[in-house]
Amino acid sequence: MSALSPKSGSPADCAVTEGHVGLPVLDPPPTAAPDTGKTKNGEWQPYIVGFACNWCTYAGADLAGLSRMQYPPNMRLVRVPCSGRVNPQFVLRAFQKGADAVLVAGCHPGDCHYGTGNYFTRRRFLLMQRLLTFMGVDPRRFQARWISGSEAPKFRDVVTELTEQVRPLGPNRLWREVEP
Amino acid sequence: MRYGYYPGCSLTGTGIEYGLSADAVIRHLNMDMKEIRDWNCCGASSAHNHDPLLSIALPARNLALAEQQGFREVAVPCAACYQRIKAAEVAARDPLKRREMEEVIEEELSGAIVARSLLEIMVHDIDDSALAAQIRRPLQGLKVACYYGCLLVKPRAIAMDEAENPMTMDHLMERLGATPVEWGYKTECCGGSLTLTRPDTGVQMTAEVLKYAKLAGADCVVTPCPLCTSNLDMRQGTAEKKLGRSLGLPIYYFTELMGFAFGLPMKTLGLDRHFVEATGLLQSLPVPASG
Amino acid sequence: MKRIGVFVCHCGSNIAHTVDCKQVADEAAAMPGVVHAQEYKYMCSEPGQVLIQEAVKEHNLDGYVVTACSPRMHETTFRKCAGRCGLNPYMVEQVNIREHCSWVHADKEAGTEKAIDLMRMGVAKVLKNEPLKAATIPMTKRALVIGAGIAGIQAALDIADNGFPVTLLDREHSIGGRMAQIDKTFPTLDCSACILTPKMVEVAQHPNVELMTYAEVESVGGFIGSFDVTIRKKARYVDTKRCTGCGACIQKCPSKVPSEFEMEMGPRKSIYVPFPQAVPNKPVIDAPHCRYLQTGKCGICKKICPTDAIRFDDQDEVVTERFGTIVVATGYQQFDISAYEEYGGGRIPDVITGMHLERLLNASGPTSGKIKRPSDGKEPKNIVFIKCVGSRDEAKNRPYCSKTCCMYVAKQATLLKEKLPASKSYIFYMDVRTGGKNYEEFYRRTQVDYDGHYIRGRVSKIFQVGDRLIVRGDDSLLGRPVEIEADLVVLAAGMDPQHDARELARTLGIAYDAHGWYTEAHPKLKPVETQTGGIFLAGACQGPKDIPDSVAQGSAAAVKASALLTKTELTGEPMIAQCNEAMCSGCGLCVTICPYKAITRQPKQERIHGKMRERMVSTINSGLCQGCGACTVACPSSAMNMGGFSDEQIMAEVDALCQR
Amino acid sequence: MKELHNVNVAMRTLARELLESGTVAGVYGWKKGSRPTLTSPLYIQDAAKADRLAYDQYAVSNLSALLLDHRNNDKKRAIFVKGCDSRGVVRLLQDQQITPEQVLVIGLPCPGMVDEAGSLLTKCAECRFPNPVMADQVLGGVEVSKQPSAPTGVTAEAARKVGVGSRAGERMAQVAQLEGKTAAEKEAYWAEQHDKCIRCYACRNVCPACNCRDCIFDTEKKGWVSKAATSSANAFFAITRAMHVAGRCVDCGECERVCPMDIPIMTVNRKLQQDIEALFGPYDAGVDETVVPPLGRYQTDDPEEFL
Repeated sequence: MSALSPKSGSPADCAVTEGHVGLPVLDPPPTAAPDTGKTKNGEWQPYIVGFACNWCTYAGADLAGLSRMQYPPNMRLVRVPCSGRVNPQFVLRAFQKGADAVLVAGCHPGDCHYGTGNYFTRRRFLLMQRLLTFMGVDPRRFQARWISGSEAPKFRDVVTELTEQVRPLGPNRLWREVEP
Repeated sequence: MRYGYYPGCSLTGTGIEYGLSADAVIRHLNMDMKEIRDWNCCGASSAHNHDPLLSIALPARNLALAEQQGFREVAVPCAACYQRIKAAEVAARDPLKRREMEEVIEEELSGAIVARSLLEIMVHDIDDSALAAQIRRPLQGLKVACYYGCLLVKPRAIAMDEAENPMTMDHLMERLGATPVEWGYKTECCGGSLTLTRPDTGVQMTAEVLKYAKLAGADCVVTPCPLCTSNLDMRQGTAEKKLGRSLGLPIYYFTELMGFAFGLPMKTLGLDRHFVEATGLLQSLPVPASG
Repeated sequence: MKRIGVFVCHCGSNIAHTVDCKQVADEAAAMPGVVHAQEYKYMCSEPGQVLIQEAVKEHNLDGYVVTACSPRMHETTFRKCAGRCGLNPYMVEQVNIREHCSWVHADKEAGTEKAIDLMRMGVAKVLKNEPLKAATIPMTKRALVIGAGIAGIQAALDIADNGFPVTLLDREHSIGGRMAQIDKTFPTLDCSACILTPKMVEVAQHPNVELMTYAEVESVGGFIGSFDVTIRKKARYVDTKRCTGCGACIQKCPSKVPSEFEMEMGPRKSIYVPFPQAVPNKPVIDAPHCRYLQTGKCGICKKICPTDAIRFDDQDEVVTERFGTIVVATGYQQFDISAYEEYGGGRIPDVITGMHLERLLNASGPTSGKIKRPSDGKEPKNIVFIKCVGSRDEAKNRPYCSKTCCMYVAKQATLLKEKLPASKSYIFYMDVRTGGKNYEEFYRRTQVDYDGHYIRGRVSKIFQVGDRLIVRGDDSLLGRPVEIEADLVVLAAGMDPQHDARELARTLGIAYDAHGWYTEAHPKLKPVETQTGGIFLAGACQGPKDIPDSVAQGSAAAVKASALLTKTELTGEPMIAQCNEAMCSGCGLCVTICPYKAITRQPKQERIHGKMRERMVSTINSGLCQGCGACTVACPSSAMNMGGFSDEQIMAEVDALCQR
Repeated sequence: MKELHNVNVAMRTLARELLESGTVAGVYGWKKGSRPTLTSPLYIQDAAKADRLAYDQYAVSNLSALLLDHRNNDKKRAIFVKGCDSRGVVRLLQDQQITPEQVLVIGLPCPGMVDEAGSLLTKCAECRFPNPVMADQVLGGVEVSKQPSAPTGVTAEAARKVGVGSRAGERMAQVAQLEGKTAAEKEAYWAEQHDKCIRCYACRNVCPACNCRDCIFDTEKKGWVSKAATSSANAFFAITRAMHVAGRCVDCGECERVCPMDIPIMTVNRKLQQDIEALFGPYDAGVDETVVPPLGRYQTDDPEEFL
């Protein structure tokens, strides 16, 4: 039972607000969706979606390339103008669609190309991280990092660490959409 | 306001005049001030050289006792005691430190109790008109050098006034009718801790303070600190030898001058207990027309 | 469905070496929507671009993806390429299979697999792309320069010389700023007024310059291209059109006030010009000190004025004018030494600041250039300078270096020695910082030729004994205390932002740092720009600066401002926020989060339940929006979206990456 | 309830006067329902119907979200509020969905709401704001207070007796209990809860913080989430709803009360409240409309964990 029960009245008294009380939809029993991560030499590989701001982290990743740094090929970067553009719903979407982990990365607070964007990012994802942990998500599966345009080694290390942190956790099935 | 009074050890010993005059003034002003029962050493001058935890735990026990006895503020006349007790108060604002202190003293601390020097209480809590009403013998024409010493104003976290140019006592003296002189040695070291270990250096520092008070045209020095007074009063003779000139500067506690201005007997205030003769100067002040 | 092309670049062997480009192209060709996929050695080369353009025409493409290097490198190239073959440039996406793939993954199989994923992501995105067009905003061909010190004067002159009208505004009633108060300038020792006054006259007489002195900015609305600036012109009580500046009124005025210009070391009248070479050289009445305005008695100035220019009933006038661009050159104020109680906190008359000494040195100053100390007018013999007063001092919340003090102290010590050969200057310093052309040489001369006695260490205390000042400090090179009996102490007070700098910054909508210095858009590459489009910085309002730096920045800001003024309209950023007004509930969560104040709530007329109703919706100013996307996340109903990085596009990318 | 007799009389009189004088176009209050233990929402536009108004310890519904029906209407509506309801009104004012001119807020003393069996609702035992945080008028001697306070007005004594606010310090108990579980236990717990959801959106409809004109769960165009009540989509809904009201939830507990599937929605809201306070400092949503909600502002020295 919840903290705020018991209820007074029947659910019908919310009809005043025209709530749509419907019958529960009967789902087919969930079947596990195929894992996104592919196996290489029989070993499962984590699949990670990263959101990177155009001005810092994406540039940091470019610099890692220019410097020919090597890191695991497990992350795919989605370019966004600012980490403040990353809607928490994108993160959920990635988990739904099969990502094993999600990274949000942007400029260090104070260095935002748009002045203040990442301050909001910080508040938003500090909170979301705690909420997801509360709901049983392993905190290693959702991380945020500040990586500047000059921090190529840091970008390499973050990708490497994240990959290695997620590997022992195995494929994420929580909230994974069930194949129709 | 009810104050818990923490007399400390000096006020019955080397600083007896401070003890006597403070008692007399507090009683005269009808202030609600009660001695904290079962108080212990504040730890000044030795504890903080040995053990940081001890140095805040000792005074913390006094704060805890004061809280238990229903006080929200502790009035501390001695500058050295003030500094230690204030340091404990500041430390107790940090919950972690507070827990540590509580463990050592086996008493609870709320972290809300405040330590204040008797000087600031006299200046800030007694309003002008109430003070003026008590004055029978204004200190007309008395030029005083207000000497604060270091303990009330350093370090910043515990300071009751500005460290470079404190004014609290100057304001009090003005209200008593005296003229505070402008001088540069208000908070210079009196040589306190060197008087026993390096007497030559210590006396040199005492002498500097007295010299500049004299140069500024002061008739006397007024202090809120028993340690400073000991040095300036007791060692004035040695200082005179060092300087090669006579000074003849009486050293008063601010409470003595308050008591004198209120018309209290000199003996009650301990004015007869000084090393440098202290009654003559006050007696020479013009007597106000009766009425 | 859109017809999409995919162009896979080999980048020589940079990509092809570790990514199987053919496989990427083959996978692309098999994707729904992709009607053409092709590889080429160098897509960014001229032949590569021709190849793309031909494919667009041949296959009637609606958009394309280039899998190549970083979009930070060539996105503009491939967008322009699309523009040349009639495709909207924003129907192009570039995905990065070089920096993010071939260069960082030696394993060709893994690299190819990742490249294919990234290609799919690009295709999924471009399928959701919409053509975008940059909005244009009109440019008002007129500039405002706030602050008429040397930086502002230079900026105004340069803008005017470029042929654009410019208004030069100052809150004082003469232009000139701090430089007018300074006696001589380092390192050349030419007289400050001699080099400044010609500029003051030049700017005042320039046909493109309008002077607006004794005026303050009250509010600023609008945005780049059309700032609506409300200005309060303070009452002068003197009709400037009639006044000839003869000065008869000043002579006869019976009321004396300490002169601010002379650092209160000399008097001025209640009707006054701040200094003899003032521009405009017409007096104003200082109302709080005017006998007539306070008591109704006197009025001598009115009686004596030969042109009847006195107007006791004058009122402040508030005007609103439109400018296309604004240069902020509001300068600095000298640090207030009262914070240093150990140096007397301003209570000791013979402890003065650097600016006081400038006035004492100056031939038109309160002592006619004779060095007389303020307390008793005696000529000082021992002079102590203390540097870094209000600079490099964490305890006073001034951690920064004020940059000019080392040099002005050297200059003042030199000038003192010239004027008083028997005097001796002692200079307490922390470090001597003389970066600048001929600066170090000048400092050496002060030491060697002018007997400047430099002591490395801080002064702990200054106090008065009789008419001498005892200065106690330490000499940290010799490791011992020093005591100097001085006649005069000069505190090299540092620079502070103007006391109301923050207020003006908020009015203008520009950023400032923890101390109140205005923040440039980029510390290296955009030194005179602000985060707010169309507003530029010049001089010490951005941080401590000497005269040459201020002048250089004034010119730099003028170039930036002029570059805008040459345009008749400005092209905005095409990838900006878009509000779906039908969904917007007008809650304003996006308004507070927008760093550019680009979103406002505006009324929208709408037919609801058969009646015309008005409701508030968020409206984006396309001139101000820079496309950060913060608003899109603040909006719970997703009414706020963003061109080029829409919710739909990003979701499609996520889906494409995951659904393999 | 005898303490409220005079309040009921005053409510009806006031409503009648307000409608007759044309001061307001409508009045939101409660009426007695089909059972003695049911007091349900009532909206009247006709002064003659003012006598139907009733208020007692069963008037649990928060009416504030109903004001959204008139958000683009110039006419004024009166609304009766308990302490918790008043925060909903502040929510709507701060979110600029209504203007102060559009609403006349009448504060009522709260005796503490009880269930059919007569025991105090948990949310009332945990209540910190039993008095209206804003009101244009008050009845029954209740005092307006923007601070957490003890019940005031004619029902103060009754409220104290039944224990209104007595467990305010334990509001986070359920959150703490869940936080103590292992990740697997949490996952299982919430999977069970999310699986129950039938996506009726009653929680959203009753919520004064869910005041979007178009809810993203209603617009298909963007395709944020499927309409189907699958585990995945339900979790997306639950978390997204929580993030949208984070820092804005006024703690009225209506979402959970109206949930036909007994999903502990307030536990999620409370978890966010707790973390917001710990991370960004004390904040009570819907109390002071001049303070921007925590996710709409920042401090440069906010906690830093993303280094």
